[in-house]
Amino acid sequence: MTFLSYLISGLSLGSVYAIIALGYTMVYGIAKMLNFAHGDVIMVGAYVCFFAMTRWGINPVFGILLAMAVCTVLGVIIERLAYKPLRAVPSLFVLITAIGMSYFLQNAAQLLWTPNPKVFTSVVGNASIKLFDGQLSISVIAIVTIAACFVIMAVLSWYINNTKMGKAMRACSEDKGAAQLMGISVNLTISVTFAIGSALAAVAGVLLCSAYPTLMPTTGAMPGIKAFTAAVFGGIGSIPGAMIGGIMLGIIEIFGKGYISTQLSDAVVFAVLIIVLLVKPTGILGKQINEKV
Amino acid sequence: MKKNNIFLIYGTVIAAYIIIQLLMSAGAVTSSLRGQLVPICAYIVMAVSLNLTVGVLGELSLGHAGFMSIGAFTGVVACMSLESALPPTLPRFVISLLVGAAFAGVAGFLIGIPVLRLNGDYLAIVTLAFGEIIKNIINCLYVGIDSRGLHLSFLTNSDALNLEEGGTVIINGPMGIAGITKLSTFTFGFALVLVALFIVLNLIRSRAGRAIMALRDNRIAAESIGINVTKYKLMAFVTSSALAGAAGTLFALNYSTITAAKFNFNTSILVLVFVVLGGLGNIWGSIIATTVLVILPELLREFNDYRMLVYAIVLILVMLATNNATFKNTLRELVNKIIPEKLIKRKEGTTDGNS
Amino acid sequence: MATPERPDVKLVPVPSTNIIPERDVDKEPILEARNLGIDFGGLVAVDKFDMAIGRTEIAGLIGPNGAGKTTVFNLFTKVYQPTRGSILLDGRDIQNMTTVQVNRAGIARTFQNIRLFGNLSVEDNVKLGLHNQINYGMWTGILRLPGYWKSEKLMHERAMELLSIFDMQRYASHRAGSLPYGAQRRLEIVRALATNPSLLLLDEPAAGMNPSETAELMKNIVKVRDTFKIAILLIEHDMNLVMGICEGICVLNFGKIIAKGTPSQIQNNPEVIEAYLGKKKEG
Amino acid sequence: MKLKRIICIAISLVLVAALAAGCSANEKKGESGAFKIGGTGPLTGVAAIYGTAAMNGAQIAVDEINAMGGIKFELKYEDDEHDAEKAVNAYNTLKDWGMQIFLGSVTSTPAVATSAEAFNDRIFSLTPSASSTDVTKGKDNMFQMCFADPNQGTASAQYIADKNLGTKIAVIYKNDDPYSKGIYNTFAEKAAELNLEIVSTTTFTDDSQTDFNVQLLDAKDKGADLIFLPMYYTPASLIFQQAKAMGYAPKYFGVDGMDGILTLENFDTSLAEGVILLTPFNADSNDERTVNFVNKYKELFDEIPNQFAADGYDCIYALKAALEAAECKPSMTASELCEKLIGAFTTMKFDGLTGDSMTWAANGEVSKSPKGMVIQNGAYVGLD
Repeated sequence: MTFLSYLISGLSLGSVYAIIALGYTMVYGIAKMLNFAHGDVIMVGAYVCFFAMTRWGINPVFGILLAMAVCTVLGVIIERLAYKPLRAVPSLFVLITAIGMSYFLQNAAQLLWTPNPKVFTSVVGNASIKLFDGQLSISVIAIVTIAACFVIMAVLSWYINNTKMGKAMRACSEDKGAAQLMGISVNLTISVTFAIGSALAAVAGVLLCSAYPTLMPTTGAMPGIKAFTAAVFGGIGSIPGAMIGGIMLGIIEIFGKGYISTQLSDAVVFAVLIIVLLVKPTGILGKQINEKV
Repeated sequence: MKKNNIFLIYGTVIAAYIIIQLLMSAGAVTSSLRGQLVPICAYIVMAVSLNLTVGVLGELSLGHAGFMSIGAFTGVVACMSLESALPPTLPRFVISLLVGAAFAGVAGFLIGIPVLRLNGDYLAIVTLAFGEIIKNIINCLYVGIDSRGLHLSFLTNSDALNLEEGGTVIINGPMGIAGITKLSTFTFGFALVLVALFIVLNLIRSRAGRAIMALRDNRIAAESIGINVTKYKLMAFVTSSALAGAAGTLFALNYSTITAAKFNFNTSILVLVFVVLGGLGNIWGSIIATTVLVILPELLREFNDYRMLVYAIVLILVMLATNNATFKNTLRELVNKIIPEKLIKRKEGTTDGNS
Repeated sequence: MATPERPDVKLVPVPSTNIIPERDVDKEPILEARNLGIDFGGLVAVDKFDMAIGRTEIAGLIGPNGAGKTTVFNLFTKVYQPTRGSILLDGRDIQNMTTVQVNRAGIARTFQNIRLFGNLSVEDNVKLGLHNQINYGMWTGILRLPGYWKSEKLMHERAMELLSIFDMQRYASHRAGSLPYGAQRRLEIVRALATNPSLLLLDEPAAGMNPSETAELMKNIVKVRDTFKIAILLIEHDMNLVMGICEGICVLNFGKIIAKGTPSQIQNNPEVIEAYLGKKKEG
Repeated sequence: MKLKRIICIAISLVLVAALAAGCSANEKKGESGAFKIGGTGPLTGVAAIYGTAAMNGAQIAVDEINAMGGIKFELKYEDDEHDAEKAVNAYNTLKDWGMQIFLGSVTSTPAVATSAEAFNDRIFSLTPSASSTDVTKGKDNMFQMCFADPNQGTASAQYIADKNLGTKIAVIYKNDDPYSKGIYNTFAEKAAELNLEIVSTTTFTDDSQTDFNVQLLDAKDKGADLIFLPMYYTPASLIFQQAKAMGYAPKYFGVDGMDGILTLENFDTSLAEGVILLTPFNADSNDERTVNFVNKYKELFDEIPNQFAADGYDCIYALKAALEAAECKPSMTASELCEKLIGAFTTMKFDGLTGDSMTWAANGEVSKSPKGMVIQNGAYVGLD
């Protein structure tokens, strides 16, 4: 029973990581950059939804939609202002700009919304389902998160494989120059990628804060790093990989706490990550790219 | 890197040291700046050593603070255990630095063997992971000393050390080390910077350094001419971690307390920002960027709450300004308008630091 | 185009089915490949590859695009591990060697898509070739011990000497990546030579060169062979170069050898003509 | 690369200019007739809430005192980002400003670093809330307004034993936080002494403070009926929520860091129903001074003050009392003030928001009685 409880906690935590990782991996796949500000876009999304729900009394569904809209615009603006001018230089330089953007968002949020934590009202309430005479309880938000994660992954995979824009994205991810020559607007494609990634970030923010309801300007930072780890774990650039990586990471974290030591759980998570990467150097689902000699 | 640039680096660093010493003896240096001299030196060593991994070897490391941490804790333990046996500060300081560097170097070696088999972002994430593991382990580590010697305990608390009466706890888990006697001075820090520069610059301009740079430029070609990839990757990585360890000791011995939490991912990123902003492989750039970026947040105290916001904006703008062609041209025109061409040319002669 | 003077060479068989120039026959071939083959997944990239190269032979490996020529080079230098067969370098099996060890054992190569150390100077590129020839330790370098000064001086002299073969001393302090294309190809050859090989593999050395540069290159390849007394195997599409300086030629198509022989034998081989020009229509 | 060089030069020039500007500001004394008080605390970053609260509380006290006439204060707070290195920088900046009395640092790790500096510089310090014993250890001019960690641990264990609050106790503490770990250590010691049974001890860190299911399950499986939570209220709020979701309802016992949980914006206070905590400050108290302070704080900062704010407020009043008792003048140097204040603090009694008749021992620790509070219907109710 304890095992099942752990598993469910792990799944629930993991699916939050997975949704964040989806945004990371998508942007990485197309723009080939680690968008370190992604975690902070999540935080902005959660704040927007929080204010919509508690201060303005908007229905949670519209709250999420509003958060997605705001984050989409924010994501596109960030890309245009900070990342696009650096598209020609090595990705390490963009990484530093992304870090600067992350600092910016955190500090702007602190000035706008004060550093005091706020308690997020879960968008689906705090109910839970009790099984086995109440020995096992699964919170509704965990189920919603896991379901959302699967739906998002499925929709994203479909979108990328079947729509015109999805094909353009795959083309850009392979070779931007060639894509441009084929008449694909690289700028538009990358903007759309950032828009989708940021909209996902808003959803992730709402779900993260529904499951773990503390909202602060630094709320997105740690889940952001964990999700980045998850994305690499699964094979960065791969959408199913991000999902598997996120869920695995959540489960390992909870099992590490439960069966090894709560003091060493972070070390356990990262040790497993290292071992996996040593066995599969490009992550669980990452493509092995051999350099042609 | 041209020969006269090397002398310029040494020359400027020494000149900066002399000027600051003169100003200090004249009482013209604020406490604020005086307090930052040692951390600046420590961060310069960090940046120069990270540049060896990121700029010269060409592998992104996101866990450099982990080595700083190992150096800081082992160095301070050495320093505190030797306190009674070796009262004079200079030899004790030097031994502590060496201990810090040695432990960090060994850790670099052990971590480097698996890590350096990976490539690109995967290597970066594994260095990040090791940095976090080091932090987590030190948080659970208890070290004490009594007349019987050093005692070590893991995952418990300081009582488990079973110290004799009069023994002292040195590393107390998450509380880290408190009550450190400050040994680091600006002069020690400056000397360490010179040593680090000496090691890194001479390494780069020698047979081994060429091999390391060859790996960065083209690993396959390097193998084809018989260069042992693992050996030289490890050499760069271990040298880099050992120097980071020494920087950690210098840093820790400047404060009365250190905790493992200080050397987290953010510190690794901070040093990486110094390196990237200063220019990959450009040692001179690392020195300048570190100095500017360490002092900058202190200068921005005038902005109060907006301080870190302004810092973030400056960071983004500098990245754009130095790397985007359109941005560069606009800025150049602006600069040309403000400063007469002649002046720029003259100044260039004195600050040519790019390789 | 001027073809350099070349004495007629008679190719003679060595044990197994290979042929090498008569003057080298009393010595063991520098390299002998026996029944070599490699598969990528299910694809047979190279199969039943037999070849011997004489100690001082200039040999050619030709064939249409995608025939597997570069793959053969990658097998010789152990970038790929062969699926079948064996490679004997100077009589020693290189089965368990790595790329690095193969180079130390005596094979140096250039690359089809130039692989220089672009951010380093031309001189440093050559010094890197000398890496295993002139040796001193890391700390000797850092501490600038006498060994450093002595070795570096020696390296500099050797590097300049090698550069002078292709008349490139004036480029010594240039960034390798900033050289013109032809000069980059020549620098790659110099760098390979610096590793003191007994067999030099050149992958399309004349690609991108104009006729006068190619003629110069031909002279220099022969000069290198004569000066260093080494064997050279080259992949090349420029038939003037191949027919002009190669003694033995091996033709590869779809990963298999379809002909071996002297230039004149190859020129008249119907299978080779077919491989290059396509099958003649029947009837 | 030309441009980079120009930027380098430009920045270097700015730095030199700033350095020169700094020189002219150096070594100013309180010529305006006010005592210059400086303090450092996290005003940005994760711990910003504590730093801003202490700063705001202190500022209210300073404004009140300045309005009264008599002693005048000038207060300057610098950001230390909850980091020892930045705290020392902030401290040095305050020294350049001409600080005569130091309010210490708000959080423990930075306070250990700045108190060592203040000890060497002979600047008197009184920290509002840095509770680690390392802050005061071996420093005669370092005083605390809050309980030291060990006192909280022992007091909590004693309280639980005296009131017979639980038989099987679980502890969840934050392993990378000196405050949390410090209280846990002494709690465990005292609990063993009092024969309290600790059945489950689990931890979390900064990196893993979202999911507490494992810790709660462990406590539940081992049948704990009371969970001791030596931590700040932000993670505690998550613990309450997750325990409720899994249908686990033990008693909770918190320490002073738990104070503030009721002021969390949008917090469902029913989750904290029945939580017992030892805290020196109660924002709902009917005490006239407290009401006055809380109202002012709400008016100025639009928030209900927490214990940090009250500590900051008390610090300023305690300093006022001590300065008056020792007949200090703003024209005195920092080290003169230091000696006089040490004398005054070890002999005086002080009534503040966070306790009545507080006294200070020579080692800098405060003696005041923690109040046992229980949360009922979304408000604190005194237990005694």
